[in-house]
Amino acid sequence: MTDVEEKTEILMDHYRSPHNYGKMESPTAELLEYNPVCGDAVQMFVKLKGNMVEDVKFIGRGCSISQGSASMVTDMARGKSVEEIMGITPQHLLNLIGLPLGPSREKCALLPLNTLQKCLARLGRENVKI
Amino acid sequence: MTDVEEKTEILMDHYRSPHNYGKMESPTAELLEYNPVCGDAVQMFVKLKGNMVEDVKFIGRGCSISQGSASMVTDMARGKSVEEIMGITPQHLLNLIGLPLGPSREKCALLPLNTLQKCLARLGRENVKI
Amino acid sequence: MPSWERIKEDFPIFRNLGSGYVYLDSAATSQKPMSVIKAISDFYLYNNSNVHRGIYRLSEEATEMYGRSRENVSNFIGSHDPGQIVFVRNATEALNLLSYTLGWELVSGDEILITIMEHHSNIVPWQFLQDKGIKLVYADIRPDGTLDMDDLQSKVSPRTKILSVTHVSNVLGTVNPVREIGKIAHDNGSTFIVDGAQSVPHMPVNVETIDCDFMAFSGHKMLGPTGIGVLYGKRELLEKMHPFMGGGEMISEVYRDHSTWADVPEKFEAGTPDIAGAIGLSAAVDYLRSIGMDNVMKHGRDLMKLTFEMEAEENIPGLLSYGPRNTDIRGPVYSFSIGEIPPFGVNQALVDDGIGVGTAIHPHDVASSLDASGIAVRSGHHCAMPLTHRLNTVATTRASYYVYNTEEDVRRLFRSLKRAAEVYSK
Amino acid sequence: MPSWERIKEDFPIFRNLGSGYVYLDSAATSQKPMSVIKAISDFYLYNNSNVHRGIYRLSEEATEMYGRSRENVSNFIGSHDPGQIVFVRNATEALNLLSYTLGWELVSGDEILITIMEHHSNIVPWQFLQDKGIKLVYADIRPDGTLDMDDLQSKVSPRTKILSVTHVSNVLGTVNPVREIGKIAHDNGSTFIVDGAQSVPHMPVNVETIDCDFMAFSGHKMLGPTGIGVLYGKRELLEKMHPFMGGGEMISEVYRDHSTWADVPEKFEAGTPDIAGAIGLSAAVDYLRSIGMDNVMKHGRDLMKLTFEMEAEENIPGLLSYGPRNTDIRGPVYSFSIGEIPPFGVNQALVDDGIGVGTAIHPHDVASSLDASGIAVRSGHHCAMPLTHRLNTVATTRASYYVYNTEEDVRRLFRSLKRAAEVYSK
Ligand SMILES: Cc1ncc(COP(=O)(O)O)c(C=O)c1O
Ligand SMILES: Cc1ncc(COP(=O)(O)O)c(C=O)c1O
Repeated sequence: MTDVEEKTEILMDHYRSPHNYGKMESPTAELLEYNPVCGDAVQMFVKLKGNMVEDVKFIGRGCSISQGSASMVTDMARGKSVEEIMGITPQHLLNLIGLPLGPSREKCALLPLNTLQKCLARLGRENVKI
Repeated sequence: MTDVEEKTEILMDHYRSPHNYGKMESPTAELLEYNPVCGDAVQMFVKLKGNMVEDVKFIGRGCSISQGSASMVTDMARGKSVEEIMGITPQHLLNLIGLPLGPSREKCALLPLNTLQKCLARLGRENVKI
Repeated sequence: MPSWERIKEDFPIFRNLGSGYVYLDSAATSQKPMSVIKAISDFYLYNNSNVHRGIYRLSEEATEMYGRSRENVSNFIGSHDPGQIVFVRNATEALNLLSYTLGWELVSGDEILITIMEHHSNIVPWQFLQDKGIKLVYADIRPDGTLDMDDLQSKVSPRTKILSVTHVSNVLGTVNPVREIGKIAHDNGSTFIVDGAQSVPHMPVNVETIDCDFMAFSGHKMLGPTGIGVLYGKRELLEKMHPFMGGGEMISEVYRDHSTWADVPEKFEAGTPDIAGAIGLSAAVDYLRSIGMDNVMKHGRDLMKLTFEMEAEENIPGLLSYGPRNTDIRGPVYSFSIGEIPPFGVNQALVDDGIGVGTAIHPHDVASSLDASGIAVRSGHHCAMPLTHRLNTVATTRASYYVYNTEEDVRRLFRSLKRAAEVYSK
Repeated sequence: MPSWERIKEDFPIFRNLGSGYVYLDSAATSQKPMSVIKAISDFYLYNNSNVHRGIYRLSEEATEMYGRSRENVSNFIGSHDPGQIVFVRNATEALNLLSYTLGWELVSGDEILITIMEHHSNIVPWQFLQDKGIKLVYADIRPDGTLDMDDLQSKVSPRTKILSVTHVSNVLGTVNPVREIGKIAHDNGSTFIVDGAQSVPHMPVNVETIDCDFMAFSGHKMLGPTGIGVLYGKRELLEKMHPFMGGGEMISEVYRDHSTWADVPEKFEAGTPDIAGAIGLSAAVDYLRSIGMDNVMKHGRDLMKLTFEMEAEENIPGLLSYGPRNTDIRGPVYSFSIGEIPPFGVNQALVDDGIGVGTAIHPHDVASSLDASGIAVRSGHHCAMPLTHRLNTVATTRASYYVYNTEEDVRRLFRSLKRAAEVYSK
């Protein structure tokens, strides 16, 4: 199995059996973002304990890249501090996915990370005690 | 001497020593036409006797093609009937000049013929007895 | 009938990409035969200079070549007068030219009637006029993907100043009855515009038979280069219109406070034109003519017939394709979904019943998966969002055919689709 | 310093036309090096497909090549952000884009200040706005052919909303002090536009040093293909502006009654762009960079110096040339008359003092005569009628130089001019 095939398998596993899928009761914050052009949509739910992400879940619809990436992003986020999550670069996520995505599909891959970061940034802005 | 060289000589002779150059006293009709883009200008004077061109003269300014052509056109017109002159085609004049003129310079070559024909056409329209 | 395998050899990109490469995105842009590529190079190698007013040999030659290209395109679409051919960048510019110049004459309350199957290029330029109080009206389609002529007829009114329709839909493949629509427009005193971007490349088109007032199309979709397109317009209309862009070439005289215009078509060609592009387009026209547009059309229909056969044969779960099944009124465009993916909007909520929508496979995944098998298809809204929404989806996958496609290409498409459906099904 | 004889060999047209051919019309359009011709062919041979949204490899490659071309052009003119580079057909379209989009914001009484030395492309688009009550004001030139800065300064007023000037005159060769003019514009709160059609090809140009708000130029005058040009604009201004043309690629979303726009620069690129043209332009930029723009500029100045020397040496009767003699503020453009040929207008009468005007030789005759010796020059108003009239003439002959011209070309020009003057003198 080549590296790309392996990475494809990993992403497809996330897509077919996503981790952290489902709504969350009374999250600290939640946000729904979507791309009207392709219909990809991701809703992120975060529960914070102090500054740490205690729990994170998502629901969504869309292509394998956007949904597989959402599953991977939630895995990655759990247990991290808000600052750590805000510091995750798009390139870091793309490397984790590890597939040669063209510019169009990079947008799909980045939607979940953008949604999560926006969600947390908004928390900060709204001066919610975190 | 090639044919083109010979034709060039003929045209240049007309340009340097134009035939029928000068104003005419009390012509039957006269008309000034010019091309504002290159400044070529030709004024034609015609004296008719009945339906025949008894005399034709011109004055003008411009390039060798427009002025040489004016000289040739006046030579050609003298003694012809109005109908005959109206029947001269642009191609006939271009053949007479006999030089490979590009589309830009064809305009120069045809200005005198156009002026003469317009001048005569106007006569007809204005119902001047001819 | 020409040999389509032989014809494919005229397109050097297939040699270079590997003979197994299946290009099914000609509705977006076509590949180019060697004769077109060579016509462009040759211009730069032997004839390059600016057109108009140059009185040296090289410039006169270039001017003549540019003029002959115009004549050639004029003949190709059955226009008797090359002065009716305006060279623009693409169909989009042609339609914008019309929206600006015809728009000057419109007033609040006037209506422009288009159809729901239009490409964005025949929608957005007209939307620009809404600020002036001009109303944009859409004729609907029938369930089979054909234009609803009753609906169209019912939306024609004395306020309808312009009726602008696509000849062939770039999503549904529907060939619209433009002669009939033109008659409706003219009976109503409306200006009739045809977007020929998907028809001129694929079937014999005669603007005088259609009796349209204007037609727009792009060179790059008909084997020609990028950067060149055409606006056909009836001479008397072009002559009446205000120019679109101002500058060199399009003027007769310029004074400090006013200018006079050159004759049509130059009046609409401001600045140095895409000379090499026009010459390349002319070479494309020659190439198409050498095949024969009847043959080009027949080949497209044959591939569509095979497509419908393969569709039935492979019977891919959830596969839903759009547009009329009658290949006599169908361009070589095949759009489909695997499972339903309705649009998602600002007021909607996501449900947590699992990823995706039912067993749907997103068109992006379909396209990526086909790409991995060396098959190029397009996925998305195909620059026709209102239609895509009308079909109650957010995106489709589209395979489109042209002269270099073969029956084997169609078979490979369906074999690969079947595999993709298995891989992505959950 | 590069070998200019060697450089000429990169331009295959000179091999094909015969090495004796002297092309002196680069201000109209330049010849193309092999690398540019090959970049265009190669795109069609290996990479051709449409850009944006395609998610198959070929389309992604084409999109990337198109984007890299944009970056390359951006770097070339010193813009730090490729989003500030809009691909258009030519300088003319760039200026029309501005006249339409900036024009939307102008109201009756507003003024646009240009100069009398503008090309029609920087005049006519602004004249279109006169219907709205907008006034077009012209800054004059000094007797030496430089811009009259005092006159310009005196014509700047609170009503001056736009100041648009050419960087280098295509007739006089004058290099205008654009940094200084930009300061005047910005101190006055006016938008500052530079027509770089004759500067970007011939000298190092840095839009951020100049601090212009917009700059327009054409690919075909800088060794690139026809059909591609550039509008540079400051990002924050482009973002605020209404789009110019509507259609595919320039939208984000389209609904029946409204649309949202793509980000800049795509917002201004409606429809399929001239992809091959942009790639060809990028190859031209690479080629110019390999010579070095300082060297390109120096070569132009050297040829101008030789021109002035030859002019003095040959001392052709009646020869009158235009523009500044200081080659530090002079592009490689040499316009001249032989004898005076004042404009002829509707209210004038012809005099019968012999043909022609004194001993003048009409520029058309000069050009034809030079053409017969294999020298291509342009004659006419050079798309600058107001300037031509300001110089009290109706037409001039223009020789213009570029990287493939040599000192021998200049010498041949003057030898042939001398002969022409003898043949046509009476
Ligand atoms: C100063 C100047 N501006 C604008 C233009 C127009 O260029 P284009 O015809 O490529 O649009 C030219 C070229 O003729 C020019 O010299
Ligand atoms: C029906 C239709 N109209 C207009 C266009 C726009 O063509 P272009 O992008 O070449 O301007 C297209 C191509 O996408 C099309 O399919």
